[in-house]
Amino acid sequence: MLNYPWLVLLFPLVGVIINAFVGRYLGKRGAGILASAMVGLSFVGAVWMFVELLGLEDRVVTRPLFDWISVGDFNVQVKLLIDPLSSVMAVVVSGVSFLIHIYSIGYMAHDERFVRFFAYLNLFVFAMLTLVLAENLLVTYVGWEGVGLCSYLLIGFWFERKSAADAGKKAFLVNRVGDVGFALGLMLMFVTFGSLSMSEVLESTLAVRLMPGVATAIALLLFVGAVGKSAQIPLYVWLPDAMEGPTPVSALIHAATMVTAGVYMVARTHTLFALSPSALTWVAAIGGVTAFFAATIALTQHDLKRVLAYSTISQLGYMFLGVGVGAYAAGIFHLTTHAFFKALLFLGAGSVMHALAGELDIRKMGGLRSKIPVTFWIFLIAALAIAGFPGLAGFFSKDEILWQTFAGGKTFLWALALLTAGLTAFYVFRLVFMVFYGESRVDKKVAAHVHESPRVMTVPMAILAVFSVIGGYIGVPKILGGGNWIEHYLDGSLGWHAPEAAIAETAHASAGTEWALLILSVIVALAGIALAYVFYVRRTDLPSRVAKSLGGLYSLVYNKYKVDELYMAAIVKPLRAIGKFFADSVDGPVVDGIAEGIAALVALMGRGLQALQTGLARNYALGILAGAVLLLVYALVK
Amino acid sequence: MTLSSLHYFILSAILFAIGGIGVLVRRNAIVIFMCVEMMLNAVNLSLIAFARYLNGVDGQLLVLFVMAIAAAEVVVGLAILVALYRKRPTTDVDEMNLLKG
Amino acid sequence: MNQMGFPLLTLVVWLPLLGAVLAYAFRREQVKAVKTWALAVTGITFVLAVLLWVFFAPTEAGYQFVDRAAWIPQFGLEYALGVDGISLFLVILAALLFVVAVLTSWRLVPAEGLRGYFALLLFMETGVLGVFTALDLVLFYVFWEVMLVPAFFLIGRWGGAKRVRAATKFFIYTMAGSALMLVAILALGYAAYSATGAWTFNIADLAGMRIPWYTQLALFGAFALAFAVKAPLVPFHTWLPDAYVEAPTPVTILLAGILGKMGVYGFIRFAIPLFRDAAVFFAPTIQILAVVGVLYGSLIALVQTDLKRLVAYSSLAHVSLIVLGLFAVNAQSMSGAVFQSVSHGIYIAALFALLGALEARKGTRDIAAFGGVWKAAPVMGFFLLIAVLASVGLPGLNAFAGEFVLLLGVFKAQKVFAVLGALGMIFGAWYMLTLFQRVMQGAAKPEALADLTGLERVTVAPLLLLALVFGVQPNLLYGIIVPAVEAVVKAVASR
Amino acid sequence: MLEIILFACFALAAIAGAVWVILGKNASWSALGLLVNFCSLGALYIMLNAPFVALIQFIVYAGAIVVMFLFVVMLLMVRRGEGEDKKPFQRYMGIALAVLLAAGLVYIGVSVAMPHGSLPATPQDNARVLGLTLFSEYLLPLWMAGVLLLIGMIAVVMLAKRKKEA
Amino acid sequence: MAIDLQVLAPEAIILAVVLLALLLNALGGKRSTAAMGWLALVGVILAGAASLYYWGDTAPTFQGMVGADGYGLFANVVFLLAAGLAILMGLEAVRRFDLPAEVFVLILIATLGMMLLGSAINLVAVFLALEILSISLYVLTASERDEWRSLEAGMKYFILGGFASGFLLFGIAMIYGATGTFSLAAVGAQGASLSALRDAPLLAAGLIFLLIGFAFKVALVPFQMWTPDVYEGAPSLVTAFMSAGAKAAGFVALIRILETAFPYWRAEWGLALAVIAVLTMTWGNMAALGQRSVKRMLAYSSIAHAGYIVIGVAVAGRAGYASVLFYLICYTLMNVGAFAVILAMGHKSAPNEDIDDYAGLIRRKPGLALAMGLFMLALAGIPLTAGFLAKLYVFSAAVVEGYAWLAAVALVNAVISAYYYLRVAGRMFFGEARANASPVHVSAPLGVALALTGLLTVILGVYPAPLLNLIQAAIRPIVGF
Repeated sequence: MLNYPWLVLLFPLVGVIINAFVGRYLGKRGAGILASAMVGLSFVGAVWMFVELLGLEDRVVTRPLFDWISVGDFNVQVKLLIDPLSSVMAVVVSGVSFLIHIYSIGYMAHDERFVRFFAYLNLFVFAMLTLVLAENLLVTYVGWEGVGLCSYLLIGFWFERKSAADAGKKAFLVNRVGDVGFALGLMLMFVTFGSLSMSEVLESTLAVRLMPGVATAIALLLFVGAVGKSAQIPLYVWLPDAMEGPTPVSALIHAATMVTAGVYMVARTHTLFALSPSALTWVAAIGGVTAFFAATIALTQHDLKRVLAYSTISQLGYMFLGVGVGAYAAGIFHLTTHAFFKALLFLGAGSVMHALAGELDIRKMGGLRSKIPVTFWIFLIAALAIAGFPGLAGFFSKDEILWQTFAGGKTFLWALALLTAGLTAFYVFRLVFMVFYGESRVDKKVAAHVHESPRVMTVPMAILAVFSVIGGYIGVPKILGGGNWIEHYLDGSLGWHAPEAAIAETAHASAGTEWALLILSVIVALAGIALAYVFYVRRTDLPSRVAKSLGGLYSLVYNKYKVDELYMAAIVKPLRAIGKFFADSVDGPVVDGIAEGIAALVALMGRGLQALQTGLARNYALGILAGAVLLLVYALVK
Repeated sequence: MTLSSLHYFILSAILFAIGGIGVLVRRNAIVIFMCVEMMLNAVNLSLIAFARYLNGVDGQLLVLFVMAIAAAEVVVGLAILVALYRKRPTTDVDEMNLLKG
Repeated sequence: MNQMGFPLLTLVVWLPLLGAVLAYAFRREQVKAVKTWALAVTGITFVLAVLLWVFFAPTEAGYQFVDRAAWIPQFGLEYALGVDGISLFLVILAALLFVVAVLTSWRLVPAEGLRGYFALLLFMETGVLGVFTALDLVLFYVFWEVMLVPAFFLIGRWGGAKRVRAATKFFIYTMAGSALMLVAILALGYAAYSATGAWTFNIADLAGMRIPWYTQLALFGAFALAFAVKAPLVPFHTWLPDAYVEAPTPVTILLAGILGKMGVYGFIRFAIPLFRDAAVFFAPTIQILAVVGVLYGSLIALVQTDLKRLVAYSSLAHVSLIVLGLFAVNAQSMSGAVFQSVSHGIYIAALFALLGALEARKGTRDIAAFGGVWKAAPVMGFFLLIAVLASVGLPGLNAFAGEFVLLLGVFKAQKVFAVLGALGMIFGAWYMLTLFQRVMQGAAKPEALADLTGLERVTVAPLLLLALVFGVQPNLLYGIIVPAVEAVVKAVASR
Repeated sequence: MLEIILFACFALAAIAGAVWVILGKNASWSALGLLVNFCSLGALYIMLNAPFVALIQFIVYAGAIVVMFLFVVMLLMVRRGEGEDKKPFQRYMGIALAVLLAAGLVYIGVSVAMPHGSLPATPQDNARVLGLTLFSEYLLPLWMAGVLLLIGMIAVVMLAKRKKEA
Repeated sequence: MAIDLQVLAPEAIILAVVLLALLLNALGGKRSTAAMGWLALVGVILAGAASLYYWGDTAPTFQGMVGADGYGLFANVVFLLAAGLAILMGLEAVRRFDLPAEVFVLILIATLGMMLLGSAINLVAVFLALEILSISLYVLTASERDEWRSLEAGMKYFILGGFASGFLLFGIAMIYGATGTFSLAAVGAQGASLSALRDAPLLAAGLIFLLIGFAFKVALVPFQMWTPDVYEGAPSLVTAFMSAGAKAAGFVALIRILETAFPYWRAEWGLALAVIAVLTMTWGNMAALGQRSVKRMLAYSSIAHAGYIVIGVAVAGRAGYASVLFYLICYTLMNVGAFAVILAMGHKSAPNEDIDDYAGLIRRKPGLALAMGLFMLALAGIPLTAGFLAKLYVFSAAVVEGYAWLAAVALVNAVISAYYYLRVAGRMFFGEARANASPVHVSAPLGVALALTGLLTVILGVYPAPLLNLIQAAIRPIVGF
């Protein structure tokens, strides 16, 4: 399989083509199965590659496909790179995608644009795998924008709803801002290194001593791209709105895969980031602050999927925190586990919505534990995983990041991340309790039809649940007796240039400290869960009282810090106003006015000349006489 | 002081200018014709004077031709005037201003 | 004689004119036959143009398929045609877009005056193809100017409500722009005459000439003005929205797709290589205009309420970007610019064809009148989506392969311009997606619009396919464009 | 000296006649001024040794042309004066420019050496010399003058004849 | 002195035809009109043939008055072309507009004047030829004798023409006074050592006054003001003839006089004419912008074209003069063609000259509309028409002789002119015809004239090389070999 890695890309592409052109003849079932099968084949291929790679000594394999762009010294080859990092990503992406495809067969069963949905999903998988497997960063960029496109299409899938169409456009545009940063980073990279090939850049970064400013500039420009795609401050605003899309999309694209592309990209180019400590600090800081910031918003929201969206932003912040402190493997580890449990949370939410005819407001839920038990259990597992309940996937990965942050000396960020861990446990269990416990606040009409989801939905969820539980064991830290397998495996990709500082700190920190921190984070997580229990099961009057006592602060957080409004007022409206001004007051009156004015002036002069043409012969004779005098003067002076 | 062509030339220029003024200020077409004739005559004077003081005869010959031309011209002019007068009884050239602008 | 031993290029250029004349061999009532005839002529021309590509020797520098003959020896005027890597694809694009224009005209044009319509269209094709192939400056000017005539009549007769005004403005504005160019051409010919004692306007002979500094500035200015109006560059663009909006859709396709490229082509073929010092001297000025054009056009496009006007301003922004690339004068920026000229021609044609279809169905260009069209017309929505995506520079479609390389080249030379130009990519996405949203998405209006007819699909689909093919395999074009561009770059560098 | 006095007299008469023409209240008055002007010039021609031309001047100009003017004046019965000139600008500008023109010509005249050859002309031969030159060197112009008169004839026939239908 | 009548063969043919036609008119009365027209046409063709036949390397002169050199003979062809086209158009139009049969005779006489003017090498002959031309044009202008505007135009033309002739004659007198001769060559020889104008003020003043006379004839600012009124008032047939022919004769003679008698002041009159050129084309074009009457618009346009042509005179030199000759031919074709359309549109007492009368002409008379469109484009100087190459030639001459700025001004002017030419084209092709539009009849001779001018306009615009060879040969007698 390593010899034919393009097959992994080909399968979903075939799915796209078939579904786009002849999908409507296949029928819903056929189209769904075809799409899922294609992704399944892709998954098989990815796993196969992964296994093959394990058996190799040198775990970096490149396979050129074709020359893409050659202009002078600018040459871009479409080449696939299979190394530990990309192979893990490929497996995760195709695997989660496969499950969600299957889930979607059930979830989207009643949608009129069923076939189109699967075509989009396949296209997404194709683009995402391109992003992951690309050797050349420009090809990565192709996948990068490709997933953005699919995100746009899928968010706006129900385009009849203005909010959905708006959200899709917003996602694309905000991502575009990041993408332009990415593109400029690539340009600077090319100007600096003369290539956009990963391996060549890697060699250059290892060999060349750069002006630190240049490395920082490249790294930060690339990071702008990552911030856009991975919804970090200040470009996170599109992700909550992206929940307008169908829930499987939220699960796949806006939780498990696409949004993690930023983290992947930073990890991919880590040698470059490693050249610039200040850039790394920025990454870590933005990650940490975003994690906390988004978590606070998640505390207050009533929309089930939006809470999860802010949670995603928050968790992505963790990942950036991880890569920002040089713990690239930890970042990727968390990325992997997060893919499982966050996807699962979304699918669970989808299942809830499925049961409640699309209801999303958690204030109109409650007491569903008994009505949809499978969903409840699955959701609970995912919640525990994200909350960092010991032994579950999230516990290991999150803790690794916390530890590395602390070890890297970023104590403030560590504290913030720890606090966020508590908040995470709180808001996630706030969901669990408000949705599944207590009195039913469901609409009467809806309540009558509450039902468990079909098997086509629950089975993929169950599988994901399993991974949410066991996914963490690929990275069990040494102190818990594990070998931290994933870190070692990823060393093949990420071990090139680990920052000296981080390694040094890690070496010095004692095992005792690590244990202490471990226990502390468990306590924080459990405290969060307990507090949520108190607030939403025991003393259900507490939340509103707390909210009231916090007053303005609460409403600020509840209104998402009014960032959307700020952007609207500071960027969108002024730009539109400038456009309006240009269109109404500059282009017509001034620019065209000058052109038309010249024409009018000429016409006016013509009318003046016409006025001289009085029709009187003697006037004309006067003209002749005047001309004669002038010419005579000319003769006398010349 | 003896006369030379200069004196005649000056007289000629003055008469030419007076004829010109006539064309510019008079409105009676017939008078304008007369003024045009005066201008030609003024030039004739110059020509004859030059011929005399250059001791040539070409100038005089040209004057003869000018006279022929003047005759033909006046005939044509008066014919047009008469034709116009038939359409509208006026000789005021300022009233002939239908064409303008 | 050329490598074919056969005047293929001459045939390509003049065949449409012949077709125009012969269109009158049909009777007035033979509507269908006239249409078919026009399609056949443009189609054959296109095939012949593609043959140029087939027989083009990519490794050889300089002009190929050169046809030369004395024309007016008294003035040193030559009939000289030829193509190189820069013009080859513009020729093919032009030939293609005329086929598209004929197909777009199929239903649009009333039977009355049909022969005249297609005759003018074919006449225009000869003019356009001549512009891209003429190697003699005066011949170039002849094609350049004469092309205005059919455009004027096509817009004025078959355009929208304010068509006569728009047609006149277009004609006068463009002619005003190129008036001084003729003087410059003559001055250039005279300079060659003074230097060598023989009149010539052949660019190959003129290109190597040393021209005094101030003369260069003046001549470059005259040429640049002509091209800046045609392209157009801010602030010479105000004829553009009127003309694009008022022209009948097929003509809008041609105006936006290929006529604007004539300005771009003029810069790279004439203004830059002939007056290298002046080009370098003026480059920052023109680049600033271009950057202003990118941002200004984008911002205005953002608030337009008229379908065609929006795309017209977007075209301003896109073409400004191309000019920005030209004047960074390096292999990437210029190759990217040429590539992008072709690719812009492709997707803008598709865009206008689709907008034309929308306008024809609804009878208005007001964006607010549309909404939710995608629901009833999935194919149209899908096509428009691809065209929009190509326009916003989505990788994998052609514009990206042009824009990225172009911006990369600009970035190499002047980072600030590249950054500002890249802002255009954000704005571009903004207004194009807004357009798409307001037309295709949202709640459907009560009366459902019919989906694209088979003919319309056949018209637009090849363009979109090309957008994809050139996006995935841009080297098809770059392989031929780059050597030609590098020759220009080298010439400028060695000035 | 006598020559000068005679010149002065006729010159003044010519100017007076010219001014009379342009000041004349109506066309018939002007015609009389024109007659004075023409005759004075004729006299000057004699002084300039051009008796034949002078003769023609008296016969053709003073005779035929002035009479023709008078004839047309009578024919059209134009009695009316012109009334006030509504265009003072035209008048003053015209006079000023004409004066300037004359002044310029005079300036030119005095600033160059004008022909002043003093060879005795031969008035006795005048007509003979003219005739000889006319029919040799100036044969073509003579023919052309004939054509001119032909035009005059055609013009009168064409313009003056009433249309049959009318 | 031997009399070499051969020299005057073309002129003699014309004169003979004139007399024959008059005889015919006297004998045949009203019915003879058409016969006179055909006779005149035959005369024109014969005279043209004679001109070409006698074109050789020798340049005999007639008594030192006219010279039958290649230049004059070539010019004859231009005048005869204008006359022939006018007569062709007139064959039917005289009836439609109820013009007197004498029109044909007068056109022939005017042509005779032009031919003599173009060949004249003596100022006496120049003056007489000019007067023959002028006076016959006065009469022709007034020839629609039951139309007030025709008579008014004739009257204005007459008064101003007489006024301008006075200047011309005074100029001749001063030249005579300064040099003692009327012979152009002798004047040139006498002044050969002069440099500045003020070195010989009398001669200079003579030159200036002479220029005024010609500037009036070819309508240069500020001596052009008669043009719009006269062109509009005159019967279209006559306007076509005089706008092309008289202009051509004036320029042809002007070049010969300037180049033979005043070559030493080339820079001086060149500059004056250059300034006049700028004023003339600008005035003509700007004033034409606001016209509603197509005919009057063309009158202004003819002023503008005089401005372009005079560039060729101003810049002088081989290229300059050759360009003038080429321009004159092209202008004759396209302008006469345009007037032919105007003629076709009009009727007695319904001239239909307003631009709105042309609205929708493409639907009523497609052929006529196409022809008019072609002429408009040609006049605007659009490539592939004679108008473009004519301009190109003049402007390239300007560039060659160091007058690039003049070419630039002229091209800006050409842009202005495009506006009003296009307006006509636009109205014809885009406008809606009036409901009560009067019918348009294109008679066979008029059609032939249209086809001829149209075809030649295109042919000269595409492949003028043979004609250019002729022209370059034709100017050799003027500028030397």
